[in-house]
Parts: sequence; structure tokens; C-alpha cells
Amino acid sequence: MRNSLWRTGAVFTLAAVTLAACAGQSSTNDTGASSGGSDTIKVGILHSLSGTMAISEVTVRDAELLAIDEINAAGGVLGKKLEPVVEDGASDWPTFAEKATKLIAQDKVATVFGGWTSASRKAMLPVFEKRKALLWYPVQYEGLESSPYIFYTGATTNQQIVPGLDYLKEKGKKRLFLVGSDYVFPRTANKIIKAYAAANGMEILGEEYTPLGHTEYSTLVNKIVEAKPDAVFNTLNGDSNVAFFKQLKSTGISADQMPVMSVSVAEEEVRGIGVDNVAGHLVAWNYYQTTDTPANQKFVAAFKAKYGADKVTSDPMEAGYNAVYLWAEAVKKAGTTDVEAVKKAAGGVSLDRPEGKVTIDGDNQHVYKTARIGVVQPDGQIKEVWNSGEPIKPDPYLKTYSWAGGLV
Amino acid sequence: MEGVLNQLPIGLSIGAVLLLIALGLTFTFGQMGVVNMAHGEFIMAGAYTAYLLQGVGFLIALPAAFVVAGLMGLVLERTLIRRFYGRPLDTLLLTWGVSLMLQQLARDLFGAPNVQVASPAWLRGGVGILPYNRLFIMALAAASVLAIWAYMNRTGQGRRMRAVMQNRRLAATSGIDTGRVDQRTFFIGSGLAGVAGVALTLIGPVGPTLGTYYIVDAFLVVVAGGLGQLRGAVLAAAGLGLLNSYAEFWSDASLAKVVVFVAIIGFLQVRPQGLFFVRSRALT
Amino acid sequence: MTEALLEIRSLEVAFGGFRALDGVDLTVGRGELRFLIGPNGAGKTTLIDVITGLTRPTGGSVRFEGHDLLGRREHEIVRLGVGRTFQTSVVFEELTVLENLDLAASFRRPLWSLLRRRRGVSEEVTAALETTGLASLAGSKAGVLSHGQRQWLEIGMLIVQRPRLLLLDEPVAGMSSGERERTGELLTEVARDHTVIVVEHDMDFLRRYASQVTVLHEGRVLTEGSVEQVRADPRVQEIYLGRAREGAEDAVR
Amino acid sequence: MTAPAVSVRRWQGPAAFAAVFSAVAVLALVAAPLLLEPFRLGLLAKYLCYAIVALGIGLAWGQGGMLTLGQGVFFGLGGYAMGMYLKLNDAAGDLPDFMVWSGVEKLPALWKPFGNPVFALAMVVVLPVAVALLLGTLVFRQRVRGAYFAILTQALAAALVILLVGQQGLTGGTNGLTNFFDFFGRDVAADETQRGLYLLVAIVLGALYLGARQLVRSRFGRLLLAVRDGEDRVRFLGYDPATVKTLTFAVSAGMAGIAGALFVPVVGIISPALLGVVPSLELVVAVAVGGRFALAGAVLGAVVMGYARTYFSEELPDAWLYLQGALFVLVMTLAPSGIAGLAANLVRRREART
Repeated sequence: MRNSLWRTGAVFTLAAVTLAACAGQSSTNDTGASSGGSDTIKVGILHSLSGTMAISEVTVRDAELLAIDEINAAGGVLGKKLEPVVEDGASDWPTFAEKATKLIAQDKVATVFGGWTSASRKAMLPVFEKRKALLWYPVQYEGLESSPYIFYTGATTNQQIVPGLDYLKEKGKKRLFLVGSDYVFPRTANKIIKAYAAANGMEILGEEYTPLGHTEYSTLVNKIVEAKPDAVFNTLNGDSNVAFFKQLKSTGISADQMPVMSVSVAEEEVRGIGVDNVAGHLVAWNYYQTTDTPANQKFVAAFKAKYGADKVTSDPMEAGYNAVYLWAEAVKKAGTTDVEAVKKAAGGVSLDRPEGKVTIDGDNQHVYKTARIGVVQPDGQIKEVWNSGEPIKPDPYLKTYSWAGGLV
Repeated sequence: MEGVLNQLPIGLSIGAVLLLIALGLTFTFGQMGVVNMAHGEFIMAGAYTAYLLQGVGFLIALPAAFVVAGLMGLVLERTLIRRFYGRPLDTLLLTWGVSLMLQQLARDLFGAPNVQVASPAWLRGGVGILPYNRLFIMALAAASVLAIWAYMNRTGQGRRMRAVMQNRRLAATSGIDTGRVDQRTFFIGSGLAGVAGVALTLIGPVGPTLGTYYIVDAFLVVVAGGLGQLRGAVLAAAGLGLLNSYAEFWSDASLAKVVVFVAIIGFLQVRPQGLFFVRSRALT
Repeated sequence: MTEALLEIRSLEVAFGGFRALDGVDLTVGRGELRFLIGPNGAGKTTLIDVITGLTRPTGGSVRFEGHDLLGRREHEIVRLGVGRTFQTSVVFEELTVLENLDLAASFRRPLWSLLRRRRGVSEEVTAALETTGLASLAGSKAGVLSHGQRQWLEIGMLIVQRPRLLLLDEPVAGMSSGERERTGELLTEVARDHTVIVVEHDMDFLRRYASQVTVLHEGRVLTEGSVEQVRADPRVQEIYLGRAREGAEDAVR
Repeated sequence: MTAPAVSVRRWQGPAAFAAVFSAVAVLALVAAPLLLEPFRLGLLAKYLCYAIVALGIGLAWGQGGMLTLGQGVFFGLGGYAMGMYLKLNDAAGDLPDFMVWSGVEKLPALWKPFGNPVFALAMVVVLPVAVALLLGTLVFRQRVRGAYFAILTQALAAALVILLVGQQGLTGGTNGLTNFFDFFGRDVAADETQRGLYLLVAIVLGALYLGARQLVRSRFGRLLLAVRDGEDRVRFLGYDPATVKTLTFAVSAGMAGIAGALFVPVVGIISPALLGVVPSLELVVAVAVGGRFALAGAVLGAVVMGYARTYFSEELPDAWLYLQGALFVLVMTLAPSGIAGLAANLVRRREART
């Protein structure tokens, strides 16, 4: 009895100390925030630096920091230097919401660049909408969203999935098998693919989902082999791609016989999968490291100079890099970092970026992007084999596509 | 129809993977009551050994990974686990802490992204639905089982190991140095994880979180098979592999995982101690 | 013997190929103090395990006051009135002596009434503290007790449950002679108003306290009777001599 | 030698506990809302939600010896019950937003009753308790325990996550349920609502703590300790340990459910990632660090680890995994009864000196 009482007492005292420490820390942060306000503009960077998504998101953070460095070297924005405040979303959606709140409420940043997974964006969305703050989201996603406080600098479905399908159709690949990780993007993408197929005389032979992080693909590969599709449309995410391609490769089916069109495999992922296993297969993006523009030569060189010659650049990195420039341009145009003014000024902002010309669509806050289909090369790079010729107007709800009528 | 038949060898090959990852666990868990959550990280260590030894030869990576992972296990046993015998739940949490640190260590040593381990040329191609690399894994699992069986039944060390497994106190009083036997078991159990890691490079990603994908499944095999039971582990792995393969074939991968879990709960209703177990009169 | 409390008929237990019990018949009447002896492996503890539900037999029957005990779960058998102790005593070390006894005494209370805190000490617990001589240690954690004290506490925990049949598995093993003395007294006291079966190796103890003795050998009942009768049985002498000469001579003398 | 005895006695008994408890209550209910700005107060509210789960783990594991690695399951059930109500309330007769983009056209039957707040709030407790009772009955009756039980609960958490993720139209998939507006007539994001929610969480935690404390000190609590230390022996005292364990497991599940329901308006999201294997394990770690044998230790552990996590992810994100792992190894090897045990030792030693 006596022990337990002492224990209780001691614990409660410690609880009090912790509480006090909480309070203490918050007050020091307060002063930090106010003193940093005058000669710099704080911007938040919020990606997963730990956990399963860190692999991908760290590279985007690096690209965004590079853009901030470059802008600062060129004199900053409105005569002020940009000061990045980097937070870790830890691959955990509520943490994204928590850190977003911290960046807005405590650090009082002018804008936030961040997120990768749809789930992290959905978790942050209410925070930005309720606090009327800006988020720049740099990754291709499933569409069907247009938040007034989010700018989407990655592709929406009509700039990636639909061109990918157009390409397969053009090549006569009419019988498709759909493979995806079990979450929002693949399911929505496949819904769109099925509607497209129905309207274009294509046949869907199978639709399979595996849990995130799944590594046992022999059964799925067996199903594919049995269905004998012309092509596979792959929306698997992350590590699953490695297992899927390794196990597909070992059946001996070549990329010529049955190409896999992937929308989540970029230069970085190719290295983990192993070039041997994925060479010859197709990918759909808006940017490759090999994309031939002057801006890209500069970007690739600058990135390698800053982070190492062995680094590769990829589509989401480039979209994050663009986001910083697009925001800075809108701020210059507005003459202030005020959110509403920046939003108003952003519409129509147009820049020549590594992927080519990008323009912000003021109506839905997405970006005009050029779609590019590529083939994975034996050296791990991706060679463009087709592009849309001009930037495609973003259409997150696919309103301009008649076959997509029943989708939303 | 062909697909249904194909699922049979596929199920067995899934079972072979399960068996490889669970084989070491069933002994560390069975003999020492140690629930080693860092087992997955020993698998990862084996996979990274294969990565580092690329070019030297895939077959050399197997014994090398056995030694690397085995030594890691030995160090863990000597420094920490030794203090925790008889407290299985505490070892579970302790080794989870170790596994977190090992994951971060791998991240710092090899980087967060997956690394590429190319399959050796002689494992390309296959027979029917089963690629050579799957057949290789099945052969490797079979060879491991045979080796362990021979070790346990044909060597003095193995017999001592069995003695300790069945009755630790009695073994100790009859002059067996149980500490040494524990070390050896842990070395072998962890080493087998390393071998499994090399095999997994043939079919899956190689990255710091590799172990986390397999650890829950491995424990389920051990639970279903019965502690320290070689034939239990073999049958449980084969059974779960087949169940998984057919459940996924007729539904999807997500549902298959749930089906497997429900099946194991149901199975434990009938055989609470797994397929096989050693009868004991001790009151715990 | 119409008053039979426990009736065991052709009980069989097999562990793998080993027949631990091979057709045991045993009848114990109300109020008896029965000793169960036999060499190692004779099946004494197995027999108790079967009665108390710890081991499932392969054949035979166990009836207690007209209830079939086989197939019931351990706690149900206890609730019918059969209590037991173990060779290595198990008391709850984190609880005090008083709490151990109180817990044992409360087993017939409805579960919801256990949610209240204990107020005061019930009469039977006080009595048990007296009987076992542990009153001065009532507030100490059971973890600090000596081996002998633990056994007494276990017996005390049995008494407060007021079982109609007590099964004691080697209550004096490993005890000092002083402790044996005390245990013997306790046993006599308990046997006054309970039916008791004691498994015991210690022949000295047996001679002093036993009334009826059953000898088990290789899973069968070898003989039954008073201490004198059993001692005179040549088969008993033989198994004890055959197993361990010195101890046996000592035992049979 | 008499002096310490006197001073100890003065500190003993219900009066001292009441004094300490009310001091902490004042600190938590009055000082914290005044001193902390809304963002930090929100974080504290989140930690206190976890502390409620930890309290349940302390009960099941520390007192009952059941190492449950799937507490996230019950947290999730409570959270989803609350989230479903809030979603339907916001949708006001329409379909919740995620169903629209998942292609669901009609409100699933499973969702319908959750539009009723009374039903939803009842389910917050009923669902986790029912699942725990079912699992407990199945598992404990068959005497599955110790590490086996731990592994099964872990597998349960993994299976539930897969199930939730796979049923996107029904559950929101990996995204979970998010973007809530109205919480019983108030704007859920408003500072006053959040402060009120913080107070609610703190009061619920306090009440549950007192309830759990009463349970531990009752005869049932003694019985629970006995089951932890000698399950088979308890059986021979005429109790069914399976019942004792199942009930305790259900109580701890109910606590986790309540915590999940409070978590949803406080943090604004409930998703499968919150109830998987890792978050469940992390809470167990927190309980171990705080001290599993004392209920107050479990609560403290959850708050301390939550705070440490936030602090390190702000200052040194890379170090967090090392630190968490190392802390854990150190606690398990050097101080198995956690901070609470260390503190108690320290106080005892000082008492012995004076």
C-alpha cells in the first residue's frame, strides 16, 4: 500500500513537471516566431522524413530546398530571403495535420509545401481550409478535388492516366489487367480506366488490389498469366512494385509481349526494383530526368551539385521544385504574401520549367502540364517515347470527357 | 482450370518462404521462450549481406549471411536477452526496441531507398508457373529443414538442444551447460533468418523495413505449428501457404490475409498449443 | 461404506505410449484420512490431476458425491467441493497472507460483488489465520514466507474454501523436522472435519498420521488397508526394495 | 528510526492521495488551459487521449499480465463510431464526401444507425467491448496466453487495418475519416471548442483513472493480480481465470474505445494507420516507460512519450527511432517498472536516509 501511494505521488509530481515543460517550450517558440518575422519570409516544408514514405518524400524536400536556395541566391522574394521551416510528417496522416497546424499557428509561415500520399493531403486539407492558409501539393493524384486553399502542381488524372490509356490504345493494347495497391489513388484511377475502356472498346480482364507493403505476388502473377492481357496497368505503390516486377520478370514474360504501364514508378523507384526487372516497361509522367529542356539541364546539374552526382531527379521532385517557383512568382505578382492576394494573383502565372511550360489554372488551382510516356532504359533512365505536344488543361473532375459522365 | 492447379505449387512456394522466415523463430521461441521481434531485422541483415556480396556470388552470400545474422543474434543474446529468460513478454518488447534501432542503423548505413540485388543468371527462367527462383527457395527451405533435422537428431549438440527444449531444469541438473546451448540455438536461429534474407532478395524489395513485412506472418506460422516443432512448422507453413494462395485466388490479397488470421484463431480453438506440442506436467 | 464420497472406477491415463494409470479403482468414504503412497512413477500425482481436472483420462470414471467429475473444468470441480495443493506450493507472492486467504474465501461470491473493496476480515479467514499460525504475518506479502509457511498458507487457503474433499500433494516434502511436526498437527486438525487424501513419500510421517493407506504401483492399486496391513504385505516390500534398497528398507521396517 | 515512520504515515491514506490527485487536477484543468496556447493545448489533449488507452493497457498488462499489442483495434472502433456520426452529421442527409469519390451511391446499411448520436456514442463503448469479449472468450477459454496472446492481438490489428483499407467505400480506405466541421453544434476547429474538448478529455481521463484505481484496489483487483502471477493456481481456488481476464480485457478495450472517440474531434481524423501494429506497440512502450505496475505510471508514460515524440520530430527527426529503441532497451533492462518504479525507489531511499 505504502509503495503504491509513493509511486502515485511521485508520478503525479513528474506529470506536473512535464506539463510545466510543455508550457515552457511553447512560450520560447512564441518569441522565436515573432523575432524571425521582419527580414525573412518563413515557408513551411512538410514531408515524411521518417517512416515508410520517407524514401520518396525526402527527395521532394531536397528539391524544394534547392528551389529556395536558388531563389534566395537570386535576391529572394519581395526583397526578403525565404526561411524554410522543415517538419516531419512521419508517414502518419494525423501527424501531417498536427505539423500543418504547427507551421500555420506557431511558425506563422506564408505557405506550406508538402504531402505525398492522398491520405496525407486529405488529412491536411481541413487544417488549411479552416485556417485559410496555403498548401502546395507536388504529387500526381487521383483528382476529384479542388480545395480553394491547395495548389496542385502534380498531374491530375487527365494529365497522366488518360494519356497513358491513349497511348496503349494507339499501340493496339486493348485487353488490360489492372493491378493496384489498396488505397484511394489506385481505386479511383481504375474507376476512370474502366469508364475509358467501356467507351473505347477496350476490355478489362481483371482488377486486383494488394495491401500496401504487400510482397507476395505469385498468385497475382498467376492470375495475370492466365488472363493473358495485352498490357497491365499498374498503380502499385512503393515497395510492392519491387516484389511485383521481380516476380513478374521471373515468369519469363517480356516487356514486349506484355508491357506494364506504371504511374508510380519513377527514376528513384527504378533503382530499387532493379533495372533488369523493369527495363522495357512503360511509365506515364510529366517529367523525366532526360526531358530535353534548358531549364531541366540546369535543374539536374544544380541538384547533382548540391546532393551528389549519383542522385536522380524525378517527376514529383520536379513538381515540388516548380511549386516553390510558382508560389514565389505569384507573391511577386501580388506584391504581398497575403494568402487571398496570392491566390488571386496565381491564376495565369506561367513559367518555363524543367518539364516545359507550366501555367496555373486559376479556376481549379491545378497546373497545365505536358503528358509524357516513357520506356525504362537498361541504364535506369527513362526515355520519352510520346508526349501530348502541348500542356494539357487540368480537369480534376474530368468534366470535358464525355465517357467520364457517370464517375462523379 | 489451369490457374487453379497452378495455385498448388504457388501455395507451396509461399509456404516455403513462410517456412524459411519462421524456421529460426520456432527454435528461439520454442527453446528459450524468447519472442524475438528483431528476427525480421536479422532477415534484413541477410538481405543486405547479399547486396554487399553481389558479384562475389550468390551461393557464397548464403553462408555469409548465416554467419552475419548469426553473430548479430549471438551478440543480442549475450548482451541483452540472456537477462530476460523466463520473461517472454519483456523480451518481445525489448527486441522490438532493438529492431527499431537496427532499422535506423540500416537506413544510416545503406540509405532509406531500396537497393537492387540482381538475381544470378542461373535462376532466370522457370518450369511452368514456377520460376527457378521459387524452386530454389523451396529447395533451400527443404535443405534447411533437413540440416536442422540432422543436427537435432544426429549430433550431440542437437540432442542437448532437444533436451533443453523439453525440460530446461532437468537438462541443467543432468550436466548440460544450458547457457551454451542457448547461445548455439540463438546463433543458428538468427543465422537461418539471414539465409531467409538472401532468399527474399530474389522475390522482394531490399530495404531497411524489409523485416517488418514478414515478422507477423512468421510468428503466426510458429504459433500454428507449435513451439520448437520442426514438423509443426513445416506443416503450418505449407498449410498457411496453400490457404493464402487459394484464398487470394478466389478473392483478393487483402481478404486472403484476413481469412488466414480467422483460420488461425479458429485453429487455436481446436489445438490451443499448435499442431504439435510437448506434453508437460509442470504447473506454470 | 454407503457413505462413499469419491468413487473411481477403472481409470486409465496414457501419455503417448506410457500408461500412467492402468485401471485404478479407489473409493474414499466421508471423513476419511487416506494416504496414497507408491514409488516414483506409480501414478499418484496423475491420479490427483485427473480428479481435479488437470489431466484428461483415456478411460474410466470419477464420481464425487454423485457428480461425474470427468470433462469438467478445474474451477467447476473446485466449486463442487474438491480442493488441492501442489508439490511446489503456489501462493500469490504479490498479495499479503491475508489477501491470499481472503481471495480463497471469496470464491463463492458473485463476481460483481468482488468489485467492492474488502472491508474487515471475515470470521473464517480469522479462523484460518489462527489454525495455520500465520496471524502475525497477516499483513506481509506472501513472497517473504518460508517454504513451510507457504505450505501452511496453502492449506489455510484450502480450509477457508470449506471443501468436502482435500487433496494434498506431498505436503511435507522439503520441510525441516520442526515444520513437519507443525504440518502434522495441522493435518490432524484438518482431518477432524474434512475428508483428506494425502500423497506422501515420507514414511515416518505416514506412520505417525495415516489411518488408511492405498499403495499404487505402475499405474495400478497394489494394495489397500491400514498402515500395519500394508507394511506387512510382501509385494509392498518387494517394490520398495526393488526400487531403492536403502530407502525402502527404512520405509518398510 | 521513528521519525520517517511518522512522516510516511502522515503521507499515507486516502487524504494524501486526494491531495495529490486534486493538485494534478487543478494543474490540468485550470493551469494548462491558461498557460498553453491552443496548438500546444491541442497536443496535450491528444496525449491525454493516448493516456486513456495507456490506462487500459496498464490494467490489462500491468495488473492482469495480458500483453495486448492490438489496443489500436479498440481505439479504432471507438474512433470510427464517432467519426461515422460526425461525417453523417456534417453531410446532413447527403452522402459523406469520401463515398462520393469512392463511387458509393447509397448510404450503406451499416452506416445508417450511426446518424443517431445516442447510438453512435453507445457504439463507442459497445463495439470495442463486444469484440474484446468475443476474442477474450475464444482465446482465454482455450488458455492461449502470454506471447501467444500478444502475437494474436498483433495479428488482429494487422488484419483489421487491411480490412479497413480494403473497404474504401465503407471506411474511407487509407485516408480514413477526416474533414469534420460540426461537433454537437459547435465548430470543431474553433479554439473554444478545442479548449472544451481538452477539458472533456482531462475529466474523462481523471474519472477513468479513479475507476481503474478502485478496480485495482477491490477484491477483483487482487484476483486479477493473482491471475497474472498464477493463472492455474487461481483455477484451483474455484475461479475461472478466463472470465477474469476477459472482463478486464473488455474494460481496457472500452477505455481504448472512449479514447478513440475523443481523439477524433481533438485531432480531426481517424485512419487505419492509427490502429495498426506500430501505434499499438508504441503505446505499450509508453506504458512500460512510465511504469506498467502503477496505473499513474501508464498515464504518465503516454504523456511523456507523446511529448518526447513531438519534441524530437521537431528538433531531431532522425534520432527518434534510435532514441525510442534505446530508451526502451534501457527501461526494460535497467528499470522494468519504469519511471514510476524509479521514482518510488528514489523517494523510499530518501525516506530511509533521513
